[in-house]
Amino acid sequence: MTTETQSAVAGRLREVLDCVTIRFAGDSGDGIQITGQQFTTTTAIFGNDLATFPDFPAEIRAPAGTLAGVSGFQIQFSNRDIHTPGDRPDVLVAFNPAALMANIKDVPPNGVVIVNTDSFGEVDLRKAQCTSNPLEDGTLSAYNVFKVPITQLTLKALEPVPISHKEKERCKNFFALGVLYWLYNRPMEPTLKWFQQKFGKKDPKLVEANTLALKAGVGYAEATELFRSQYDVPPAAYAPGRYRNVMGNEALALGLVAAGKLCGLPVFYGSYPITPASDVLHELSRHKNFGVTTFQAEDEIAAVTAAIGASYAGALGVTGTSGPGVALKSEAINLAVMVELPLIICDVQRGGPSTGLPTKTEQADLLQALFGRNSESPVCVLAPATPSDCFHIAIEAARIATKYMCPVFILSDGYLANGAEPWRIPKVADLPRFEVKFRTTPDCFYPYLRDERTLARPWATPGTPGLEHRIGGLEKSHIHGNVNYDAENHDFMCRLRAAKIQRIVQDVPDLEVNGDEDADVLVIGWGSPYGSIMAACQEARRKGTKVAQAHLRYLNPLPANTGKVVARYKKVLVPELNLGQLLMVLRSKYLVPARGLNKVQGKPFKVSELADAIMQEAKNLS
Amino acid sequence: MTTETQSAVAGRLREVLDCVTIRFAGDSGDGIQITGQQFTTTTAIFGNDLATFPDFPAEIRAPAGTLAGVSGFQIQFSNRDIHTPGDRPDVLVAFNPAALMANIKDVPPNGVVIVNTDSFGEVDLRKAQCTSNPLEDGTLSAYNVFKVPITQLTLKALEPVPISHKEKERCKNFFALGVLYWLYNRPMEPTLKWFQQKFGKKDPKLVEANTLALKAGVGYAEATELFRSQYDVPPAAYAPGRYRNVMGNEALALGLVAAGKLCGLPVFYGSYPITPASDVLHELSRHKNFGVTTFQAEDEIAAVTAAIGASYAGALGVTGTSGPGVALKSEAINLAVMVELPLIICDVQRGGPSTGLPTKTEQADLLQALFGRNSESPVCVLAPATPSDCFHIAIEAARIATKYMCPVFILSDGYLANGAEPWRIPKVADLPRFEVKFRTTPDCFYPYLRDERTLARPWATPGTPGLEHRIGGLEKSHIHGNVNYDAENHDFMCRLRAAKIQRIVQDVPDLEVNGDEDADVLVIGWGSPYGSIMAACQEARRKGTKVAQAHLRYLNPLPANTGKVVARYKKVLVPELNLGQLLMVLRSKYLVPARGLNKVQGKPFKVSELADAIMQEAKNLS
Amino acid sequence: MSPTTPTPPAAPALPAYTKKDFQSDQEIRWCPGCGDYAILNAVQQVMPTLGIPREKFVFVSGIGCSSRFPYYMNAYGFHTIHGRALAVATGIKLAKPDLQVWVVTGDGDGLSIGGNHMIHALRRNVDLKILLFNNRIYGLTKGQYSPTSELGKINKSAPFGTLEQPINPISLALASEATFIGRSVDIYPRHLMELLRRVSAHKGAAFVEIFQNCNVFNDKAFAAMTEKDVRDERNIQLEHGKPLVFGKNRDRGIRLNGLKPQVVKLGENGVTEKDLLIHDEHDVALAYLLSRIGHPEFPLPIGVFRAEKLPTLEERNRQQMDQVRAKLGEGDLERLLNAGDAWDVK
Amino acid sequence: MSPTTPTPPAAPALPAYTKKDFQSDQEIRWCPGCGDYAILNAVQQVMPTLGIPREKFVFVSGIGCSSRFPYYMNAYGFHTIHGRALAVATGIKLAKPDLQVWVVTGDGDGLSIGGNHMIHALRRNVDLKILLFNNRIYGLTKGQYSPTSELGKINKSAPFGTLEQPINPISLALASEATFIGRSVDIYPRHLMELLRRVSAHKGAAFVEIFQNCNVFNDKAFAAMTEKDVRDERNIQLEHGKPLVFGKNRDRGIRLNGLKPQVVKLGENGVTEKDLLIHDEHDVALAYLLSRIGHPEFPLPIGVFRAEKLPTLEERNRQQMDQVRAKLGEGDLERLLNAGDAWDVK
Ligand SMILES: Cc1ncc(C[n+]2csc(CCOP(=O)(O)OP(=O)(O)O)c2C)c(N)n1
Ligand SMILES: Cc1ncc(C[n+]2csc(CCOP(=O)(O)OP(=O)(O)O)c2C)c(N)n1
Ligand code: SF4
Ligand code: SF4
Ligand SMILES: [Mg+2]
Ligand SMILES: [Mg+2]
Repeated sequence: MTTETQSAVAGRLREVLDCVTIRFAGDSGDGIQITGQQFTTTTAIFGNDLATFPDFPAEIRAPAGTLAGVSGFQIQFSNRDIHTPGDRPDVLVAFNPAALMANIKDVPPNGVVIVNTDSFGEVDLRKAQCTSNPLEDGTLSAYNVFKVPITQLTLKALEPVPISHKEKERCKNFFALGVLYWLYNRPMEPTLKWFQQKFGKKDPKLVEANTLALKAGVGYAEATELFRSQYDVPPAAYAPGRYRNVMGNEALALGLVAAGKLCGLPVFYGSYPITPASDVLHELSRHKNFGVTTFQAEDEIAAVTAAIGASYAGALGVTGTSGPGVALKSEAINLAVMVELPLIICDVQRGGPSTGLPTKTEQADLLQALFGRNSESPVCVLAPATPSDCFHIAIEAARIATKYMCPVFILSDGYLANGAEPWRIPKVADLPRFEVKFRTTPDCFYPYLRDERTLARPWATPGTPGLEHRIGGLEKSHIHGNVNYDAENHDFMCRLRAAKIQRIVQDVPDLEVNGDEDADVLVIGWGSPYGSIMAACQEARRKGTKVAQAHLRYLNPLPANTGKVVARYKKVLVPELNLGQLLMVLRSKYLVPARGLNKVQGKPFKVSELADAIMQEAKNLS
Repeated sequence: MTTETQSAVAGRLREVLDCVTIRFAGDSGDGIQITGQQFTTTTAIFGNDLATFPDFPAEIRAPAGTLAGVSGFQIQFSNRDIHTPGDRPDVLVAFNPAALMANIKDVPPNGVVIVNTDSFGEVDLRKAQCTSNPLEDGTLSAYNVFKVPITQLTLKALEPVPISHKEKERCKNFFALGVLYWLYNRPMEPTLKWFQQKFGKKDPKLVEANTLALKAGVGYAEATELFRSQYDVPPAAYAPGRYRNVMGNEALALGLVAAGKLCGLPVFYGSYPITPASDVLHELSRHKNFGVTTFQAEDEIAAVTAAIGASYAGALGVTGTSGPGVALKSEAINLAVMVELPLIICDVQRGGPSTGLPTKTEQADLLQALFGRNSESPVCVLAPATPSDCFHIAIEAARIATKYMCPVFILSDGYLANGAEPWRIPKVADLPRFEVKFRTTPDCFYPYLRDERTLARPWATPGTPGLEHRIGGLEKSHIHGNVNYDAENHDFMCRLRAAKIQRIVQDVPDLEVNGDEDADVLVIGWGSPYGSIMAACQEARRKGTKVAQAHLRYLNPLPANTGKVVARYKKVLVPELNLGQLLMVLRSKYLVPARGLNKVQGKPFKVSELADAIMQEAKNLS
Repeated sequence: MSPTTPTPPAAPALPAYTKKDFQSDQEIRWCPGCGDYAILNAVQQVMPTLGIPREKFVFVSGIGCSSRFPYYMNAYGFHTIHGRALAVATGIKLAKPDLQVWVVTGDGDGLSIGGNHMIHALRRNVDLKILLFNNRIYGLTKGQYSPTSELGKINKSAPFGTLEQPINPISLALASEATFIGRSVDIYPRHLMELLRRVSAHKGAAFVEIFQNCNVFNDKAFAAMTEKDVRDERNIQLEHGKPLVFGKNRDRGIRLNGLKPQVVKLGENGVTEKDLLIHDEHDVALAYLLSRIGHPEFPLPIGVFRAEKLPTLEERNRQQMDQVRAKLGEGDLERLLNAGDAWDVK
Repeated sequence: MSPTTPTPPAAPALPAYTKKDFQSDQEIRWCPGCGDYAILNAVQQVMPTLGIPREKFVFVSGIGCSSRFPYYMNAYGFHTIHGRALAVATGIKLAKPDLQVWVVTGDGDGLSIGGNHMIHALRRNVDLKILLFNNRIYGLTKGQYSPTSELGKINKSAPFGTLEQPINPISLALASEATFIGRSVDIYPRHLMELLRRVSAHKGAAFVEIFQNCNVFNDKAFAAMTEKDVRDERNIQLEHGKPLVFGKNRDRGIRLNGLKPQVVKLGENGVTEKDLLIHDEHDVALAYLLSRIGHPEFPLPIGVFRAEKLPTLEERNRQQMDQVRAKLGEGDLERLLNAGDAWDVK
C-alpha cells in the first residue's frame, strides 16, 4: 500500500492509496451483503478495479448475534489491475461482537476497526460467547479502533421518518456505508439511485429513511473528530468501453442466454436448486422472453435427463448443480456420452465431501468430472478463471457441445459464483457466432456416421421426416448406431468416443505462459485461484523471484502444448483448492515431478501464502 | 497340448492330454449353461483343475436361432494348475447354425467341431443369416467336423418316456453332454445324481428322460465310428482338502455370510437388481437362517442408504450393484465417508459406459471407485483376482470396514461373477476371526475421537444409553463431531479422512513379485485378468522371455512397497480391461513410464495376446 | 421455447400409413410368447390411424424387457436409462411440444426406480402417453419381485416370499393428479387399441396400466382375471355415463353402499340398473373407489378411470413465455448484457 | 437379524424425563419466528411422556431447514442427505426393530427428491414416524417453489409464477398404502402433541403432514385457514366414530351427496347430525375424500385420516427369519461352505 500524504482538506489529512481492502461483517440480518454490494457498485462506477468475496453462513438466519450467524463481505479495490479480494482487510466494519470476534484475527496490526458500540451489551456479548467485552479487555489494543454508536446515530437521524423502530434500526448498515463513503471519498449517487429503484415504488418512506441514514453517516464522519484522514484510491486505468459489475453465477446465466442467441437454439435449463448454483436457475428463469425454458425438476437426475431430452429434441440442453448433484447425475451424464448429444453440465463446486460446507468454495470436483462415471466415459471439461470468465466459458461450452456432440462440464465454484468483478461488456456483434447444423435430409443418413474432422455424429431431431431412428444407452454399432454387442465394435467405439473428445484440442488455444521466460519454477493452475495465483506470481517477482505462470481453462482435453510447457521447467507447482487433482492428471500424463500447493479450507488462497510458497520453492532449487 | 498315443481300448485310440478347452454354444433356450455347469462339476470332481467362462446374450431369450440369442459356455480343464478358461476352444459343440457361425472363428485349424445336424434346416439357416449351409459350403473345411443328428437321436432314445415331444427335445443337451463324457472319459454319476436332486421330487419322468439322453449320448459315442479317439486328461495334483466349484458371485455372497459370522454381526444387504450383480442378492436371500437381511430397495440410492442406516444401527451394512448403480450411489457413499461408518460396496463391473454391454465383463470402474464422488472422498478399494478370491476379499472388506470405520469397495466383474473354479473349502476355524467393538460406556465419549492406531472413530449405535449423539453429512468438528464450518477444521478433517484410509496400509501385505528376479519387464495388474496374466507370463517364460509379475488386490491404499517394486524394472506393463486406469494411478503416484495393455471388448484377455505383447515389449528393450 | 425451434416444416399431405410403416428393421428380442408382442402389435396397428405424421412420434423408454419397445417402432425412439424415461420425455416435450411422445415403461422401471418421476410427470400434466407394462416382475433381470408383485410371492430375490404390500398403480396415478388414467390387458387387442386411440387424443399426462404376461418369470399372473373363459365375469368395462354392469349376460353390476362398492345381481332383490353406479370420468372419488376393487371379490375394472382436460405443462410454459414477451418484449441480448449499473470508460 | 444384534440391555427403570432431557446442547439455527420452533417444542414435550428410554429414540432427517431437527433433540440423530432419510431409516429399523425411529423431512426433501422413498417406505409399512414439515417452499435454499407450492405462486425460481399442479401429500400417502395418516399445524401445539402421541403408539408407517410457516420465504402460507380467529370455522377435527361437525358453535357438518361431500348447516333444511358423515379411520375411501377437501370451499380436515394395524416390514422380516430357522436350522457356516457338490482330495 503506497501512501502519500497530501495537504489536508477541511483540517484533515488526505492520503492517496493504491489499494484498499475492506471487510463488512455482521449478523445475517444486518444487510451485510447489500452494504457490500453497494460499496462495490459505487466503487466500480467510480472506476477502481475491484474484486469481492461474500461469505455467508450455511443457515438461512442463524440466531441473531451468534458466531454461526456472522455474514461477511470483503472488497479489494485499487487504482491498478487487481486479481483478488485481498488477503487481509485494512478496514473491518463489525456490527456486533460475534462479527468482531470472528474476523479480528484477519486484520493486520494497526488495521482499522470500526465497531457499532450499540451492539456490545451484555446479551450481545453472551451470544458471541465473549466472557469479557473485547472493546475494553485489550483484545483490540493492536488496532486502530473507531467506536461508533451506529444504531443510536441512525435512530436519531431517522427521527422525522414515520416508520417503526425496527425498520429504522435496519437502516444502520447505510449509516456505516456513509462513514466509509466519506473515508474513501466515494460518491453517494449510485446508492441513492438504487434506493429509488428498490423502494421507490413500494415504499417511498424507506427511500427517505435509507437516504437519511446514508447521509447521516457521511455527515457524522465529516463532523466527528474520530477520523483524522480521508483516503483517495484513484481510478484504475481501464481499457475504454462500457463496464458493469458481474458475479460468476450471473455471468454464467448470461453466457448461456447469449450462447442460445449466438447459435440460434432455444436454451433449456434443467436444474434442482442447490447452493451455490441456485442463482443460475433464478437468473435464467427471468429470461423467458429469450425463449429460455427453465425446468425445476423433482431431483438432479430428472434435471439432467430432461436436459438430455431437450437436447435430443434440438434445444441447447443445460443442467446446473453443485458437487453432490453431479454425483447424482453421473449415471445420466453417461447416457449423454453414449448417445452423443450436446449437454452442458454446470458444476458450481462447494466444500465437500457429502453435504460438507454448502456455502463455502472448493475446487475438488475435477476428478469427479473427469472420471466419476462407470466405465470409460470421456467428456470435455472447462473451467472459468474469474467471475466474468463464466460468461465466455458458457459460450465456449455451448460451441464445443454442439460442434462435437458431447457433454461439456463447466467447473465454476462458490468463490466465482458469488464474487464480483468489473466486466467490460462485450458487444454482441463481437461475440463468436457459431452455427449449429441439424441433419435434415434422409439420403445416406446414419445416426452414427461421423464428421471426419470432429468425429461428431449428426444431430437429427424428432420431427424431421425420413430420419426416424433409435438411440439409447446400450453400445452402438459404428455408423449405423444399432444396438451392438460385438467385442471389436465395443473396443472401437470406446476408443472412438475418447478420440472424439481428444479432437476438441483442435479448438483449444495453446497454453500461454506469463512471466519470466527463464524461470525455473512454473506455477500452473485452473479455475478460481487464477486471481490469487496471478497476484502471488507478481508479488514473488516483485520480491526478486523468477517465476512463470500458466492457467488452464480447458481441463479435458488439455491444450496440445501442455506437456511441452510443464516439461520446460525445473519445478512445477500446482496450487489447487483440493488435495491434488490437476496435479494427479499432470503427473500421470506427462510424468513430471510436479508438486501441489493444496488447501481445503472453504476459502480462496491468500496471495501471501501462495507467494511465500512459490518463493520458498524457488529457493529450494538453488 | 502334449499328446501321447496309447494302446487302443475297444479298438479306439486313447490319448492323454494335459489340457483341453471345450465350448458349448447354442440358443439361450438350449440349456447351454446347465450343460456347461454339469461338465464343470463332473470335471472338478474328477480332479482336474479348471476355469470356466459363461457368455450369455443380453436378452432374456432372444428369438430362437438368431445370432443375438447365442449363449456360450467355455471350460478349460487340465492336469496342472491353470488360470483361464482357455483362449480358443479345442472343441466346439454347436447346437445350431447361429451358434456355429458366432463361434467358429475362435476354433483353431483342425479343431473339433460337433454339430447338431437336425437344426440346420432352411429356417434355421435363415435365422442365423446364413445364405448357404455351412456344413456343406466349405466353411468348415479346416476343421475336424462331427455331424451328429442330436435331436433325432435324443427323441429316439426317449421314445419310452411318456412326456411331450417338446420336453423330449429339451433333453438333447444331455445327449451332447454324454458324447463329451465319453470322449473325455468323465464319470456320469455326478450328473445322474444332479438329475435326482433337480427333478426327483417334482417330476421323476424328467429324471428318467434326462438319464436316458445322457446315457444315449455316451452309448452313441461309444458305438459310432465317427470318433476314433478317446482322451484322458488325468487329475491335477491338488493340495489335500475338500473342494467344490465356486463362481465369483456365489463366493462373494458366502464371504459376506462368513464375515458376519466371523465378527458376530448380522449382515444387511441392500441392493437393487442389476446384471451381473443380482446373483449376490439371490444367494444372500437364501440365508435368512444366518441372520442375513436382504432388502431389495426401490432403487440403488435406497439400497445404499438403507445399508448405511443398518450399519449405523450396528449391522454389517453391505450394498451391491454394477457400474451404473455405483454412479447412482456415489452421493450416498460420500455420506458414509463423512459419517465414517463401515460400508461395503460390491461393484460387479460390466461393459459400459451407460447401459453399455450389460452381460459382458470389463474392469473400468476403478477410477469411479477412487474418484467418483464430489470433493475429496477417500475410500478403500479391493479387488478379487479369481472367483474364489471373492470369498476372501469379502471377509477382508468387512474386517477393514469395521476396523477403520470406512467404506470399502469390492471391484469384482462379470467374468469373476459367473466364472467358476475349484475351490479348496476353508475350515471355518482357519478363517480370520475379527472383533468388532461397539462403544458402550459414556465416559469420555466423543463421536469423533479417534483410535490412535487406526484413526477410526467409535461405533456407538442407537439403543446404547448415554451415548446419544448426532451425525450427518455436514463437516464435523474434530473429536466432538458437531457441525463445524471452520476453515482450519475442514482442512484438517479432509486430510484426516485421507490419512485414515492411508493407515489401512498397516493391514495390507506387501506386494509380491513372482517370476524372474532379474527380469527387465514387470507385468502388474489387478482384478480378474489375474489368470490370463499369470498364464501369459508363464508362456512368455516358457518361450525364453524373462518377466516378473505382480498383482494388486488392494487398490487403495496400495501396498507400501508398490513404489519400490515398480521402480525396480526397466519396463512396467499394466494389462487392464479398460483404457488405462490403474496405469494412470501408478504413473501419477510413482512417476514411472508404465505402459498399458488395454482392451475393452467385453471379454477377458487371451493368454496368447498378452504373452505376445509381453514378449514384444521385452524385445523392444534390447 | 423461442420461435426458432428448429422443427422442419411437416410434409404437406399425410401419407396413407399401414402397420408396416411403423415396424422397424430391428429383430424383436422378446421371449416367444411374451405379452409384449401383443402390445407392440396393437400400437403398430393404431399408429397409422391417428392422422399424425410418423416423424412426430417419439417413443421413449427406460430399461427392462418392455423398455426395448422403441427399437421395434419405426419412429423416433430413445431407449434411455433405468427409471428416467419420463424425465427425458418431459424435456423432449418442453423443447418441442408438437411431438407426440409415448413413454413405454415397466412396473420396475416406472414404479420402482422411476416412481418419483412418475408422480411428478403426472402432476405436472406433461402431455405424455405413458404405457406401463405391468407384469408384476422384473423380466430383464430374470425374475426378481417388483413393486406390483403380490405379498408373499416367491421369486428369485424372495425365495421365501416377498414381505411387501404392492403398490396400486391406478391409485397412485390418481393421487398424482394424472388427467387420464386407463387400464387394459395385453391379450385384449381391441380393447387396448381403443384405449390407445383415446390416449392419443388426450392432451395431458395419460397413464395406462397394461397387464402383460411374462411367460418366463411370472406366467399366468393375470390369467385368473383375463383368460377367455372367465374374462366376461371377472372384468368390468368402464364406460363414461353408463352404469357399471358386467357379466356375460350383463346381469350384474356395482352399486354403492355408503362408500363401499358392492356387487349386485340385476333383478335380484329388486335391483335395477338405476341403482348402479354410473361411471363418470370426471369424478376422482369414483376413480379412487374403482382403483381399489378387483379380483376375486369384484370384477376387475378396465377402460378409462379418469379423463379430464387441463392445461399441460408445456402449454403453460409457452403461454408464460408469450406473456413475458408481451410484457418485456422479445429478449434483446445487447440490452440484457448492458442492464444494471453500467458505466463507461473513455 | 440374528440374536447377536448388539443392543446393550436397556436401563432397568425408566428415568423420570422432562422436556429438558430431550434438548441437545446445540444452538438452534432457524430464523426467528420459524414454525419449526413450535414443532420442536411439541416433540420435546411429548417425548418424556411416551414411556420409552431416551436411547431408543432415533431422529433421522434429510436436508432442509426442517431436516436440522435431529441436532436439537437429545437423542440419537442422523442428518443424512437430501431426500434419503426414509431409506436410511428403513435400514435402521430393519437392523434394530426395537428402536423408535422418527423421520423429519420437508416438502422438498420428502416429496420432491425423496418422493420415491416416501411411497415405498409407506407401502412397505416400515414402522417409521414420519413428520413432513410442509411449508410449501424450499426454505434452506432460499425460496424456490416446492411440489406443494400453489399453481401460479411467484418465487425465486418462478418469477412469473409456477406452472405446476401441486401434489396432495395426504392423497399420496393414502395411495402409498400408509397405515397411519394425519395432519396438524405448527401453531396448534395441543393438537399436534396429541397426534404425536398417537403416532408413537402406532406400529407401522405413520405419515403426518404438519403445516409449518416459513416466515422468511413463504410467510402466512396457511394463515387463511389457521389463524386464531378463523381456525374454528375453517378447520374440521377428524374423530374416529364421530360425525364430521365443525364451527365454533359446532353447527356445521359434512355430509355425502353420492360421492360428493357437502357442507351443511345443522338444523337447516332439517339436517341433523345423523345425516353427517361419520369419521372412520379404517375407511380408505373416506380418507381419500377427506384428503381432497379444504379451504376455501370446505373446512380443512386435521387429525387422523387413517389408522390401520397391519404387520410391519421388520415384523415380517423377523417372522420369515424365524420360519426359515425353524425349517433349516440356525445357519451353520461350515455346512454352508461345504454344501453342493464337494469332493475330497487326499
Ligand atoms: C441403474 C440401473 N439399475 C438397475 C438396472 C437393472 N435393471 C434393468 S431392467 C430392470 C427391471 C426391469 O423390470 P420392469 O421395469 O418391470 O421391466 P420388464 O423387464 O419386467 O419389462 C432392472 C432392475 C439397470 N439397467 N440400471
Ligand atoms: C443432492 C442435493 N440436492 C440439493 C440440495 C439443496 N437443498 C437442500 S435443502 C433443499 C430443499 C429444502 O426444502 P424442504 O425439504 O421443503 O425443507 P425446508 O428447508 O423448506 O424445511 C434443497 C433443494 C442438497 N442439499 N442436496
Ligand atoms: S422375460 Fe418375461 S417380460 Fe421379458 S421378454 Fe421374456 S417373457 Fe417377456
Ligand atoms: S427459511 Fe423459513 S423454514 Fe427455514 S428456518 Fe427460516 S423461516 Fe424456517
Ligand atoms: Mg416388469
Ligand atoms: Mg419446505
